Order: sequence, then C-alpha cells, then structure tokens
Amino acid sequence: MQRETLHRLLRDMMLSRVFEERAAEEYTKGNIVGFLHLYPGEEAVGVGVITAATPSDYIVSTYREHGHALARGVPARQVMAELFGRATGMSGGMGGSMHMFDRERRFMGGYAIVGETCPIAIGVAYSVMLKNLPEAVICFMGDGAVNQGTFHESLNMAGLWRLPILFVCENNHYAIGTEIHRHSAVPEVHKRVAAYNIPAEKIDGMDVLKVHAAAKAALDHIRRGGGRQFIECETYRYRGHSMADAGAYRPAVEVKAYQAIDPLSITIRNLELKYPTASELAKVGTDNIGKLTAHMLSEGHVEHEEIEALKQEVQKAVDDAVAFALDSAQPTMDDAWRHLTCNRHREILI
Amino acid sequence: MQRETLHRLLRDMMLSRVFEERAAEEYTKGNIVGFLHLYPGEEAVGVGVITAATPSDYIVSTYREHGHALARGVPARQVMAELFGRATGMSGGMGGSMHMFDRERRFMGGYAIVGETCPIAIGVAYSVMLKNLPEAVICFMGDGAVNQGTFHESLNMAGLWRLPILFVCENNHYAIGTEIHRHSAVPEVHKRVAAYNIPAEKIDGMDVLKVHAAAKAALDHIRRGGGRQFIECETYRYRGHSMADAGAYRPAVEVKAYQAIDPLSITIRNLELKYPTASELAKVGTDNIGKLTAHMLSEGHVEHEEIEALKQEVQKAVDDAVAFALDSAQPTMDDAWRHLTCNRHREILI
Amino acid sequence: MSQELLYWQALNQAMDAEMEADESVFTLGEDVGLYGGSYRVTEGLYAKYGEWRVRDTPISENSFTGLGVGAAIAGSRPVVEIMTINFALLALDSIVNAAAKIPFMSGGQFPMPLVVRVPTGVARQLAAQHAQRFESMFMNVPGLRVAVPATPQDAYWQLRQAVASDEPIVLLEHELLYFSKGEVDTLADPPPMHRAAVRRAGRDLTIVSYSRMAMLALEAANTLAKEGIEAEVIDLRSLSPIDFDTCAASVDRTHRLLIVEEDGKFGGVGGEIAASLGERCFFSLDAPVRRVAGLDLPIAYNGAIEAASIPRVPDIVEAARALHKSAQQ
Amino acid sequence: MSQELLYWQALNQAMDAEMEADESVFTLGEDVGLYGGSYRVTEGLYAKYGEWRVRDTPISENSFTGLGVGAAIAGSRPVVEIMTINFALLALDSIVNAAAKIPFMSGGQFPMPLVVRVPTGVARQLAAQHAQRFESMFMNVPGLRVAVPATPQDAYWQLRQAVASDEPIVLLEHELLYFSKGEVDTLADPPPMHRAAVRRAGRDLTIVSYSRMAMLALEAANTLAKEGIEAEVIDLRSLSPIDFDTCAASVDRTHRLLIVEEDGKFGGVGGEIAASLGERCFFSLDAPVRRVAGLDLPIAYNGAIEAASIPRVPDIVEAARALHKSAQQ
Ligand SMILES: Cc1ncc(C[n+]2csc(CCOP(=O)(O)OP(=O)(O)O)c2C)c(N)n1
Ligand SMILES: Cc1ncc(C[n+]2csc(CCOP(=O)(O)OP(=O)(O)O)c2C)c(N)n1
Ligand SMILES: [Mg+2]
Ligand SMILES: [Mg+2]
Repeated sequence: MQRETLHRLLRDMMLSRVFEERAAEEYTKGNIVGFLHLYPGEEAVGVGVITAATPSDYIVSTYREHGHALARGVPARQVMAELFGRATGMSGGMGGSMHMFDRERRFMGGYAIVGETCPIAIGVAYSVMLKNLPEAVICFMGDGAVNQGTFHESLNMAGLWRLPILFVCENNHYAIGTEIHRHSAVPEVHKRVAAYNIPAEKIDGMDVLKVHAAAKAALDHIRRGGGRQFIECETYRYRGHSMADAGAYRPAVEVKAYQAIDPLSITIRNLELKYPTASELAKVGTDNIGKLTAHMLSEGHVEHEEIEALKQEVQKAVDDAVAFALDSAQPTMDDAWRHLTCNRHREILI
Repeated sequence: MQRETLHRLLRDMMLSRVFEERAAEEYTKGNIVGFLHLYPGEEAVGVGVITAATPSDYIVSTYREHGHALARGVPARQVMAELFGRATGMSGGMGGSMHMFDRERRFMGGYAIVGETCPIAIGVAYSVMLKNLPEAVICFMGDGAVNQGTFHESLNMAGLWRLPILFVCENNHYAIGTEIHRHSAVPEVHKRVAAYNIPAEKIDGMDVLKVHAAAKAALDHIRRGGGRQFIECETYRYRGHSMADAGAYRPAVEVKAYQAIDPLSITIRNLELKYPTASELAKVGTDNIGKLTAHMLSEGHVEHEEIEALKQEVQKAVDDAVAFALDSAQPTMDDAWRHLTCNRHREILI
Repeated sequence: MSQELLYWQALNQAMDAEMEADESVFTLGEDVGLYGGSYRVTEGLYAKYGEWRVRDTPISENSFTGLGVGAAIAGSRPVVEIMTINFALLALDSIVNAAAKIPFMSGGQFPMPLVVRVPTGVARQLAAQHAQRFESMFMNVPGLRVAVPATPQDAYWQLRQAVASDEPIVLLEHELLYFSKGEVDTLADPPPMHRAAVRRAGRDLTIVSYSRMAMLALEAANTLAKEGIEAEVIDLRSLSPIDFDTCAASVDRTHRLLIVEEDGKFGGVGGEIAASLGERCFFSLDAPVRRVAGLDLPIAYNGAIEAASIPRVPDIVEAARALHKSAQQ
Repeated sequence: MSQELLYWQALNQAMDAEMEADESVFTLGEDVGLYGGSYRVTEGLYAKYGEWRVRDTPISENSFTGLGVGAAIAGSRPVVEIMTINFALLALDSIVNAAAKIPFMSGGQFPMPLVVRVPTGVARQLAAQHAQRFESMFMNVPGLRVAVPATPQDAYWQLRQAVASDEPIVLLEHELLYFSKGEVDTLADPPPMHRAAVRRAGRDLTIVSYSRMAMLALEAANTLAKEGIEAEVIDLRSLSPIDFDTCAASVDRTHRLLIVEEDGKFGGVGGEIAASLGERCFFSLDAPVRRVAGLDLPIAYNGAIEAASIPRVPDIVEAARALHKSAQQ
C-alpha cells in the first residue's frame, strides 16, 4: 500500500471523528436540529471502503453518512453547511443530516428509511450494466437494515443478475436500542447472504487496512465484470443512536471494551510501530501479519510529528467548515419550489 | 401408517383433482368468474400436509387453496358455492376463489397478495404462544413468494422467537410465467431458509406419503414446543397459472415429464402394488423403499374395486356440490354491509 | 398516421417507439418479458430488445420499483410495471419516500425520469384484494404526477410523454380499458400531458370524470341528451396536477357540477375536485356539487354486488337528472 | 380521578390499564420493549408484562404489522406501534389489503381487534422522509377506522376504546403533542370514539380541524375573539368516520367554514370535509369553504422553510378574518 494511501486513510478517519464531535457540539448549541446520527467508532468502515473507490464508482448511503461524504471528498464546508440547513450545503439545506447528495462525486444520497439503500443501489448498478461500463456501486446498510424486506428482495436481484455492486453492512450490533441477537435469528450477517448467491465475507471493521483491502479487492473484481460482492464489517458506535439517544441500553463495560480498540488509535499505533528489518522479517516467514508488516515497512511509516500536523489540519478544516456554515445564507422559499420542480425544464404541464 | 389414513390421502387427492377439473368446466360455462387458480398436479402437497394436522392446528393459505380447504374437511358444497359467489359459500360469496375462510376449522384464509401468508401466519403462531397451547400453524407459500420481503421478515421473526409454525413451500418451479431459475438467485428454496435458523428440508412433493410423513413429524415436533420448521415440496402444476393462462412458456416435454409422475397415479400404483411377503422383505433389508413397502404391507393395500368406489364417491360429491351451488341464493347488498360491519357489535361510533 | 388500435396496443406501440428512440429506456416488472405482460403491453419487446432492457423480475414490488428509482438517478429511463395497483401498496416506499422526494431533498440535483405503469380499477369479480383503485393515495404526494388515460390515443400520447419527462409519473391504466378500441394518430402533436379534455360540450351541467368512468359519463350524456339535458363531459386525463381551469370554465357556464369516480367516495379523488371547484365556482354554482362514486365497501367477489358497488350508466343519468332538476328550482 | 398528564403518559396509562385488564392484549414494534418506546408510550411495560406481551421487533414493518393481523384473527388483541408514519408506507399491505379486508372478505367470520399506533406529523427539522402526514391515505379504505386524538384526555380515551374495539383502527399521534399537558380523568365515561368535540363555541364562523392543528385553531380563535370575531372550533377527533353532523350543525349556524389541516392541501383530508360539508350546507353557506393547509411541497430540513410549509396561528387568523369579511359583503 502506498504511503500516500495510508496517510489518506488516517486523515479521513481523523477528519470524520473531529467533524462528528464538532457536529455534536453545534447540535447542543442549536445550530443543528432534527435527527443527528454520528459516526465515531465506525470510521474505519466508511473510510476503508470509500477510499478504495474510483471517482467513477457510485455510493449509496444511509442517514449516518457524514463520514462517508467526507471520505468521498466532499469539502467539510458543504457537509457542515448542510447540517446547518444552509443554501451552500450539499443538498441546498433541503436534506439535512440524513439526506446528503453530491451528484458530481456520484454520492447518490443518504436515505433515512431503513433498508431503502438496497433497491436504490441495485438500480444504479442496473443502470451501469445497461451502459456496459466498468463501474461499481457501493451500497451501505446497517445490521438492523438486514431484516427489512428490501434487503432480501434487492440482494436476490443483485445475485440473480450479477449486478456490479458491493454491499457493505456496517454491523455495529445495534438497531437503535435493539441488539443484534434480539433482532436477527442468525446474527452472522454474512452467513445470511448465502441465500442470494453473493460472495460474502466478514471483516474486522475496526481495522481500516483490512477494510480497505477487502473493499479494494471486491471493487476491482466487480469492475472487471465479476459482479456482486458483500462484506460485513463488525464495528461499534461510541455514541448513542442519534443525539436524541443516550444509549442506556448498552452495558458500560461493552462500550469501554470497544473504546479500547478505537480504530483511530489502532491505525495510529500501527503506523507508528517500529518495524523489524527486512532480513529479520524474511526469517519470520510470510504469515498474514508478516505480509502486512512487510508491506507497510516497504512504504515507510509515519512520524509522531506528522500525526500532530494531521490533527491540526483536520481541526482547521472543521473550524473553517463551521465558520463557512455560519456565514452562509439560508435557502429561500423560492429555492424550495425551484428544487421541487427542478426537472420540469420548460415542460408545459397543462 | 393406518390403512384409514392411506385411504384418506387417496380420497382427498382424488376429490381435489375432480373438484378442480369440474371448476375449470364451470368457469368455461360462466358459473365461476374472476381469477381461478387450479391445483392439479400439486395435490400431494396440500393433502399430505393438511391430513397431518389436528383440528386444533391452524392453516393459512394462498389463492390456490381449494384443495387445501377440501383436505381440511370443508364440505365440497361450501367450496363450490364460494366459487359460484353464493351466500352459502365458505365466505358468503364475498371472497371467491382466492379468499376462502372457515373459522371453525381454523382455516384462516386464502390470501391473494403474494407473500402475505407469512406475516399473517406468524401472527397466528404468536397468538398461540401467548395462549401457551400445544397448537401448530401451517403456512403455505409458492416458490415465487419466497422473493417477497415479507417472506424474509416473517421467517426471521419465526426463527428468532421460535414460533410454532410449519412453513410449506409449494415449489412448482414457476411464478406465473417466470421459472424459478429466472426469479431466484438460489433456486433451492430450503437452502435459503438457513438465513433464519429454521430447520428446513426438501421433500418430493409428488409423493403424498413422504409429504405426509414429513409434515406429521414437523407438526408433532412443533406442538411439543420445538418451534418453527420449513419444508420445501417440489411439485408441478399441470395447468396454466390460472384459467387466464395457457402456460405457453413451458416446454411441452416438461409438462409431459411431470404428468408421467402424476401424484395421483403414483399413489394409486403404490397402493395397488403386489407387495412381497414379510420374509421376502426381511431378506432385502431395510433400505428406504423397503421400509415404506413393509410399512404399507403391514397395513394392507387397496383393491382395484375400492379405488373405483372412491372415484365414484368423489365424483358424486363434486356433482352434488355443483348442484348445491347452483341452487343457492345470491348474497344481498344487506349481506355485504353486514359483513363489513360484522365487528361493530352494538358499538356506538359517533 | 391514424390507425384503429386497442388500448393495450397503443401502449405497446408507445413503449416500442420510446425504446427504439432512446437506448436508456428500459422496462421491468413481473412477467413483462418472456410472457409479454399480463395485459400484453410489453408484447414482442423482449425478443426485440433483449432481457436487459425488458426485464422479468422476481415478485419483489418495493425493490424492483426502487431499482427504477436508482436507475433513474443514474441516467437511465425506467418504465416499471407493477402488475396491479393492489400490489403497488408494497412499493409505496419507493414511489413516495424515494422517487417523489429525491429531486427535492437533494436540492435539485437529480432527475427522476421514472414511469410507473399500473393496471387498476374494478374489473370482473376479482374480489377485495384485486379490485382497488387508490388514485387518491398518489395525489397527496408533492413531486409525483399521476396520469389516467381513458382512450387508446391518450394512452399512446401520455405514455410517450411520461417516458420523455424527467419527473416521476404514475400511469394508471384501467383494466377494463385494455381491450377498448380507438383511433390512434401516432404523428399528431399531443396536448400537454395533464390538460383535461372536453369530450362533449353541453350547457346544462358539467360532468367531471376520468379513466373508465369518463367513458361511462359520455354514455350517460348521450342518454341525457335524449331527454333534452345537455351535459358537458370533461375527462381529466390527469389527477396530479388537475386541470382545474378547464373544469372551472365549464362550471361557470353550466352552473352545475357532477363528479363521477369509480373509487370509494369517502376520501376519494372527488373530494379534492369538489372542494377546489366548490371554492372557485362558489358564486356560479346553482346547486350543491354532487359526487357519484363507488360505495365505501370493499369489492365483493359476487358479481351483482360488485356491479352495484361502482357507478353504472343509469346511476350517472339519474344523478345528473336530479342535479338538473334541483338547479332549476 | 383527574390528574394532569403529558400526552405520552396518558397513552402509557391507557396501555397499562388495557394490558392489566385483558391478558390477550399485547404490544409490539421497534424498541417498544427494553428501550421503552421512541416517545416513551410503552415505558415500564416491558418490565411489568415481559417480552412476549411487549415485543421488540426487527425493522420489518410490513411483517410485524401483518403479525398483528394474524394474531387478531386468532383471538389476541395486538397494539402495533409503527415508529413513525413515514415507515407505515411499508406496512400498508398489512393494514389495507389484510386488516381492512379480512372481516369483509371472509363473509363476516373474523374479528379484527387490531390497533396500529403511529406517531405522525411535522416535528422539528426531520426533513422530507420523516415529516409526512398521510392521513388521507387511510381514509379511502373501507373497513378501517382512523382516530386523531389532540389532547391527553382523548389520547387516553381513544386508545382504550381502540383496544376494546373489534375493528381495525389506526391511531395517529402527532409527534409534537407527546409532551403537551392536560387533565386526564381516567374514570369518567368517554364520548363515542369518533364523535367530534366542539372545543370552543362561536357564532361567526366554524373552524374544523384535528390533531395538533385543532390546538392551533383554538389559539387563533382566542386572537380572533379580541377582534370581535367569534369562531367555533371543532376538533374532529376522528378521520374515519367523520362526525359530519356536528360540523354541519355548526356551519348551518355560522354560515362560514374554514378547514385547518397540516397535511398538503391537494388530495388531503380537507378536500373530503369541504366536499361533504359543501354539499350538505350549500344553502346555508355565505362564502366559499376555505382550506388552510400545508403547502404541496415536501418538508425541507431548513427550519424557516419547514415552518412556512405548514399552517401557523397567524395563517389561521388571517384566513378566518378574510372569510369573515367576505361573508359580510
Ligand atoms: C423503515 C424504517 N423503520 C424504522 C426507522 C427508524 N430507525 C432509524 S435508524 C434505526 C435503526 C437502524 O439500525 P441499523 O440498520 O443497524 O443502523 P445503525 O443506526 O446502527 O447505523 C431505526 C429503527 C427508519 N428510519 N426506517
Ligand atoms: C404482491 C403480488 N404481486 C404479484 C401478484 C400477481 N401474482 C399472482 S400469483 C403470482 C405468482 C406466484 O407464484 P408462486 O408464489 O410460485 O405461486 P404459484 O402460483 O406457483 O402457486 C403472481 C406474480 C400478486 N398476487 N401479489
Ligand atoms: Mg446498527
Ligand atoms: Mg410457483
């Protein structure tokens, strides 16, 4: 893996974390209203997957998508401005936290109806097939979404027609207050996918390198015409379901245990590791970890100072985003009507 | 198996066959209108399963349910009268072919929205659990229904809560004109059920004895508290999807091949077989077929004359049903309004 | 070039023309391909355009409609067939929560050239789960359009216009109209998609209707004419938007309004029409607006009860007569 | 015994009372159990009645609502909570095709003691997919009843009445009412479930409204009173059936009707009210029936646009004033 990619992974995760914590603050201040679902703890999934995509790939996401949009390269300013409901936001202030869209970046939206990403994403994939292009579609969903009928229906069609789509289940073990063992008869999501003739695997969603590698392999395979893939990423959200939820249904020991494997700290720790020399490594052989270590070594690792610099860069970006959002104009009623009729062109209806 | 049961299986299958062929005739005459989905070819499934139920079990069925109602013991008169839309029909002429109900016999209805039987049946099963009774619910569905979201959602809940329910998939390989390989990414239905922690097996749906035995074992298990079971019965419909469909999408050789294994002829042939003596059998060993043969032998088999008598009995029942239906009164508008408000009792609404 | 066509044939030709003209147009639904469509609308297209552009789907209404939504935002032009309106309830999430909302909630970024074709209405003894109408459910959804062609010509025009439009449109096709016959001119310029048609001019009262009932209203008008009552018959052609201008102009002349609809009266389409025109034409109305509508009763299998549950020509005639009389007092 | 309760507490007490009185009553929905319900309506019930009677479900709206239908025909009395109306679209098949049809299409054999409780309405900046209303969708469904309690007392009464009834009922609870306060008398005899309440008497015009908007209409009436305009405010309490008698009696006295609804105007609830009362009170109306309603625009996330998209007290005051003036000309 390129040193550049490693840095990007780290930076995107940091940005997502800092962005979300700031969003929580702005929510408390009343600058952001409505439902706000935050991503801390799950950054390795979104960042690992989306950095593996090319600009020609498509992304379909849920209401927990700020980190996804940021990883896709949407400027923090536009993401924050959307949270503030401003005209400069990704969706012109019409969508808010749960409905971020960026057509140019093929960020096909955040959807707030659980399970809705599946049919929409297979539709995008179907369109890719019709156009016969080497493009892939990424479809995010939570563990709770797996029990929605649309998951089943859509995966069946994706499997049946071998659509160019990568399904990514962000399994954080909870659907709001309901733990996966209490909502799924078979809690191993990737096993359920066997019903659809879709290759599926489970990935450690706290490890951004593993997620990135799996997504990259899957997307390459898809773009080469291999069709539908599924990865289940086991992860954890550190906060409640949304700002309206204190998360009191989770044992404190569980939250603590997952905080100990914070994907950000792990990535930093990994990158900072003093690696063995190449000859030392050769002696160890090519076991899994060795392989990765060797790879990382050959690319070099980050210095402590670089991490500090990244932290500052990210903090600045978020501060700037908030300032931008605060400065931005509110959309008007005219804007709203214009958005509703945006596809009417000069069509005469009556 | 009791000789009595064997005779009942044969009789119910014959009745279903003769009833349906007559219904087709009456449709052509205009006595039956609307959608009429017939059952010839699939009798071994409905008869095998339903004869395994006790009166305290519940049945939830589809729009292809005449044979199910007959096997449940609903008099042919009431089934035919419903097809004729008469007040004496199972549903007072309100439901017709697709909506036959018999509360007393716990025949909880025929439903015409594909996939709808699943949620309704798990609801009946949930109610059984609440009442803590040793009762089972039988839920029928077609192979096409498996792709409906409700199948997935309902089976997950049945598996999660171990509801007392037997799902029976009548896999006749077609959803109207679409063959199973063209509608399901994984055409082995019973394999898809692994996603829900529900024990599932595939049964030869052309063999009434096998179906009956599997259903009986499953239902006994359920009533003893073992919870949810699934059987996929492979079968075939000889006619088109409904009277409106000529079935031209199926190769003639396929239809012919399945006609050669007509479940009725097979049952009759089996019952008529000259069996080896017990000692001859003992020498053969206890292979599968041997076991069954031995069992049947010990119970005795039918004579050719008995079959003729059965045929006549069944024919008479169907003739009588048609006469009854023709003689019956039409429901009135008052009846219709009364049915709509049947649950209002003496409630004052406004 | 005018030919006599059945309604389904007109739709079939419109589909063919659009698919031929634009590669991004495709259709999908249960049995639309190999089978040729339950009402033959897609007949012949599978052989001509192949399985990717004429796609047989599993029985998964919400997801294959949602597939259409996704394809539409990715630049394709899907025509989804839902086998009947009764199953469209399963797909409302995709139609209402997704298709109708995405252009707006994305801040105007995405087109939504989605057409959802749906056979609907009371046909012949299909019973309660197969004889629903639900038109009004689609009206209270901003961002969605609803068209209700009553003639082969309109079926041809409106399907083509729907496919060409970048807004999501539900096309409701009455099941008993598929085998009705009419002249279809495939070259003539169509009127705007949502403009109402005055099917018959008259001075004594205005009958506003749509889809199959508009045809029954015409029959009723002919009967009424024999009694000297001249009814103007307006076929709305569209239920969202509704061409209230055409209706109001008529009512202002005739001073009486009768609405004929097949759906149940309570909460049905007629309520909106009566409310809007009742407000707008308040001072020109000589009598209360009347609605002849389906009974607020599920449709029974029994043929006689079914027939009595929706308006028949004599019901319309009688109501028009009563309205005409009351207005003269 | 009268106490001051929040709306959600009134519902909670009603649930508790019904569950205690009848073992066959149970409730289910997403996070109704351990979590206590998104709006706290089921708080405390899981600990008290156990997981079988207070069942947390997977996110499977159509099937857990259908589960309620099945349980109802098997003799239980389910109270299904759908987390919000927006997701109820996914469950319409179970509500409309199954619950509303089974008693009828079985020829009157089965009870359908199903209650579907649904938080609804425009709350605070939840955007287009979480701020819908859809009341009118449930009205055009014979066999279904729809109640819309606006006060804690009505919430208490109507939920208890709904559970006791053998007909399927959708209970629409406005999300902004859950934390409204009011006196609740748990021992008093309730009025019939679907009877409208005259919340304020007045001679100058009739305002018909329901749910949260009825409360806004009352506020508006107080402002109007200061100008000498006495508005009669009717809270419908039920949308199916609608108590038109109470409304008509009022309109016949005031000669003016203003309808206030939060849902979009086109194809909304107000259309049916205006149509029915417009016909019935035609000769006593001095001015056209007016509707103050939500805009026919999806709800934007932006707070100011959201607020401008549904009626506010000044909008009602202004419309009432204009109606009052026009009627005097
Ligand atoms: C169809 C539907 N039902 C219910 C909800 C309410 N809801 C929002 S998020 C959520 C839980 C989703 O859990 P999961 O899919 O695991 O995603 P996570 O929030 O954990 O990322 C629920 C029930 C919804 N938005 N849509
Ligand atoms: C939700 C829904 N979609 C479509 C239909 C139309 N339809 C009726 S039967 C049928 C095929 C069902 O196939 P299967 O489940 O295999 O049952 P079979 O008819 O073969 O017994 C279809 C598509 C329907 N009734 N309901
Ligand atoms: Mg989750
Ligand atoms: Mg089949």
